[in-house]
Amino acid sequence: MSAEAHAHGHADGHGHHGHGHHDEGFIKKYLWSTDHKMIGFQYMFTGMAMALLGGFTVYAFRMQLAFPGISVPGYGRVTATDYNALVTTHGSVMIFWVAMPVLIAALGNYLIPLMIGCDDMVFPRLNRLSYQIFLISAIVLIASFYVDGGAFGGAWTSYPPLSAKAEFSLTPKGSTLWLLAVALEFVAFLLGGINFVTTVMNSRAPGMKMFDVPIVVWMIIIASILFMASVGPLVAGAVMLLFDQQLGTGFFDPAKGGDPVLWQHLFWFFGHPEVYVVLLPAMGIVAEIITVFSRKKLFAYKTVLYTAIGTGVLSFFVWAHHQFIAGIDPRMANIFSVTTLLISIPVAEMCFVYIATLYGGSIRLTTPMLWALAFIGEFLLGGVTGIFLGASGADIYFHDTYFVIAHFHYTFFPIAFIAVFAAVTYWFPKMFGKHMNDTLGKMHFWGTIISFNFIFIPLFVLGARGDHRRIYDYRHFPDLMKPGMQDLRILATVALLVLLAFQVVFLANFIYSLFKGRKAEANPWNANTLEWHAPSPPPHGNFPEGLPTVHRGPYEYSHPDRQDDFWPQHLAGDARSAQS
Amino acid sequence: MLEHYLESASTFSGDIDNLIIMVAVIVGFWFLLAEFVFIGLILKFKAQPGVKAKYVAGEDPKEKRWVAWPHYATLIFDVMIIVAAIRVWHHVKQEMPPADETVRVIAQQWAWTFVHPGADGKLDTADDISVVDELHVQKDKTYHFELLSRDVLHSFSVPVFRLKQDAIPGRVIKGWFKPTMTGQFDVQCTEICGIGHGIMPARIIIDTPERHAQWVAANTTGGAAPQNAGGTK
Amino acid sequence: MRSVRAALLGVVAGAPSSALACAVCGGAQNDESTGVYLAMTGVLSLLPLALMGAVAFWLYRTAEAAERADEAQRVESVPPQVEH
Amino acid sequence: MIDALPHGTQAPLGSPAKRRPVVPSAVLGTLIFVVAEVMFFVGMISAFTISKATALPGSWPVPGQPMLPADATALNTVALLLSGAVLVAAHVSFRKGSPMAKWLVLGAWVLGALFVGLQGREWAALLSQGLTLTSSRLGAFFYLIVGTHAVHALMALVALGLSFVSLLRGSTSPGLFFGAQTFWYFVVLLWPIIYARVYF
Repeated sequence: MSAEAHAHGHADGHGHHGHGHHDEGFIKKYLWSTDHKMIGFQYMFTGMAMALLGGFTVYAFRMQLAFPGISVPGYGRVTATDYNALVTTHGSVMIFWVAMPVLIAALGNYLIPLMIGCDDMVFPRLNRLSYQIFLISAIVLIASFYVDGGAFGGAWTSYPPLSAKAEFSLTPKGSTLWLLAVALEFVAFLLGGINFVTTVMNSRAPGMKMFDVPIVVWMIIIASILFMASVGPLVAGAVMLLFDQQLGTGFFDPAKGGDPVLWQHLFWFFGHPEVYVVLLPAMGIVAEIITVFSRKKLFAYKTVLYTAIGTGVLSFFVWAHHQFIAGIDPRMANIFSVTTLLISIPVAEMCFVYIATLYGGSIRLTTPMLWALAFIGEFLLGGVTGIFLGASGADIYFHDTYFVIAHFHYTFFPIAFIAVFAAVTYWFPKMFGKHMNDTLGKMHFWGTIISFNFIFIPLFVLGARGDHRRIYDYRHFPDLMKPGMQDLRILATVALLVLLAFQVVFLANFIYSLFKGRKAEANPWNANTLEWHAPSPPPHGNFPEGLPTVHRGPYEYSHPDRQDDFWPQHLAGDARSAQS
Repeated sequence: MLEHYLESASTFSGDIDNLIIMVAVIVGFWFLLAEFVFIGLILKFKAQPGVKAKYVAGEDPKEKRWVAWPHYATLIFDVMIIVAAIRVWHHVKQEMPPADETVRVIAQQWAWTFVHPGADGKLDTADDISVVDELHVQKDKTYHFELLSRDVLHSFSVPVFRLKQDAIPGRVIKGWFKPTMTGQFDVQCTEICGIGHGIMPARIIIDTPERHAQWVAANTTGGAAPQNAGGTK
Repeated sequence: MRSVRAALLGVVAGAPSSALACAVCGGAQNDESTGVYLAMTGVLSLLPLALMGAVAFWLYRTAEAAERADEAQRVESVPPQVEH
Repeated sequence: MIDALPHGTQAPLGSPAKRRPVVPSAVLGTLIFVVAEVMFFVGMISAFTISKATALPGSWPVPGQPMLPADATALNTVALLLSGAVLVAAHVSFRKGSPMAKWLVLGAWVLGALFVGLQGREWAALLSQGLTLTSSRLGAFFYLIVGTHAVHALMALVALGLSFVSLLRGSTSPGLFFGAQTFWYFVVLLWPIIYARVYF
């Protein structure tokens, strides 16, 4: 590997700085690696660390909402300034530094080369650079907490003029660092995305045709393409906003002839496809898991693929629904209301296909399967509540209330956590060569799912009763302190505490299984896709017996002509005829 | 459903509530049906020793109809919701019935200033009544509002009217409402506007025509400079 | 789909020409701005699809051509046999 | 650009031959990057278009600000387009294995450098006439859009220069050359659009 040799030479060149040989090995292996699996782990662990930050911020501000004015254990009193910074950080961290890196970067990096049967990404050094930029972006974000004025508190949407002028936001440095962090993060994923698409195009195992690629790989590719096609205008907007903040230009400043709506125009052009950028990989993970654990061929593979592409295409036409009441031409709302409701069709169809896949199966309720099924069950509620917001007339009332919050948490929580837990529990044996503890896994599952619903169902009710977003103390609003409303806020917060407590079970299980887990064989789930052909964990280069050749599609479970109920993609045999 | 929790105090709030209920019924039915089928399939097809799963590719039109029919149903119900939603939207946001009176709503960090036209019913005259954080209107009269912002984005939201509109600095945004009941209710700012976003509550006071006239008379003494009738606190 | 298209056309064309609660067209702004926002919305939405579509189509064509060339080569050089 | 030599060109020992890439990875990677870049520029240009159209009557063109020298810039435009054409010729002769290729690349590089130089002179003149980043919206958008294009042109010139050096050394791996070409065509073809939208 030229890249390896290069990295090694580089490390040797710096050897005289006093690091021992052992240290170099460690750095080369874990920190300066170009191996796609290691970069995937780096993304995953960074994402998990950032999830702790996101979890801590939500703990602090939910405590303030339920018990206004108390000194939150571990944080202290939450002032109005703190509250804004906390919700902003929670939103941006959970989307940009948890969902994106874990779902796309970590799983994409780890799975794509293994699932398409090659030894590494096409541009391994670009891949390493991508992670390094991502790490810097996370550090910049965290640094913004410690500068004068504190972290940015203008919400993750960062609407100017609030975000553009220090005299409005009162966080002169925090806003710039936040913007810089987001921009860097986009660059990182841009590099990653280029790598994913090129790799899948050029490095697939011999014999792997378009419809032999596992759905999760397709989904990550479509998501990467969506991301790359939509991020440009936002980066342009970010540069303009940065100029406004630091150089005194007036792109978004009405006093200088600028237009604040312009930012929303650029932001939501990216902001909405972003939802599908994280949704599609989650959908892909679920497809892999439900087929394995119901021992069924995926119902209508091509339909899933086409609905994913259709979702991607439509996602470029729905974004202005975030601006219904934001001062755009009201006639535009009509068009976007139509497109928004239309996008429910491919997404609903994907859910129908997954439900249909269960029909006639032999369903094993293992921990990953429970997570995957929970994803479908919970995501359905997130999806249908979106209809209320897409219907322009109803959105007049629901816009910027807790109903919106509850709605998108019913989509994002399944995406960023339920699907990720499904993926981690499913691929853990492959990643680390050990089995996770099943009892702890099931305990974690039930604790998380039940408390999750107890957080957000109350928020639907609160939103319908008029609670608006980003308010640190509802005692200022007499109509929002009617009997029962504070009880619902307390219920949601208590459920959140339970949910956070159950994550300790997961972390304990993860660490325990990493060291003490039962050893896993190469293919513990009897799955078909190529990554299970590699040893667990796969060595550098992935397939020591040589790169596999693909003979059939990825979902040939319970084939009538076969004794076994699975038929791995790499096994030779006359299967092409059986496939069609 | 909603008026049980939150008063319905404008001519269009009932329309919005009905739309929400219609969506809730349609969506709720399909949601429950999907969950029912989903959980039913999981329970019915739990793994049993010696029973092999069926081999269904799902590419055959006969099999595909199991997803195609729900798909058509989704489309039909989507169209129904779209038509209803756009009718309401058109009524609330696109058409403006002729105004009996116009008020000016000025948002700034972090307070509302409401400019009432006073006894002559016209803005920008000497008897305008400017009040911080209190909007005085009367029942059964059509109001237009002119929404302005002095600094950042704000959003003028009156939950009992089911009304919400962002304020944008540099622009004058117009809208309307017609109160149908008397009382005092919250006015919220629903767009994050900085540190004081959470302490930007105002009240809307809807009076009978007689009491409103009294309030106007009481506040136009002198009739020269606009005066401040005090905030909520 | 036809009803949807009709509804779409209806809401765009049938809307009153002066939407009074319009933030973009109201105030001191001139009338062009609404059209420009709409046009730029269209450009932003359609362009990435066109670009990605073009790249995907080109790749698809190239891949197909390469596959055909491979196939032709295999037929020429190797007698028919079972792989592995 | 960073991985001049795609990783996939060397198969590990004992594995079957890798499938031949349909399109060289460097080209495909650059192409995807270019699509993202096009959207980046379109974001700025659409912002400029909206900003121009929503200007108050009488405030555009901005009073007291110099007009952009559209006529003089036509020369720059011609230099850049010519450079693109020369690079196409270089590609053709590279495919034929002709030694002319590297000199054509150099020619394209010189024409590109000429474009950047002329742009620099124009900026200096405009700055001295009082058009700055903060003087007006026109200035802000002009320096933002044209400046971003100039940064891309410089990046592309570096890549093109590197591929000239590697051609001069007789390198057989065309990855860098193809990637640099893709990026340079992007810079060249984007310019007329910017020229038409911003200068007029």
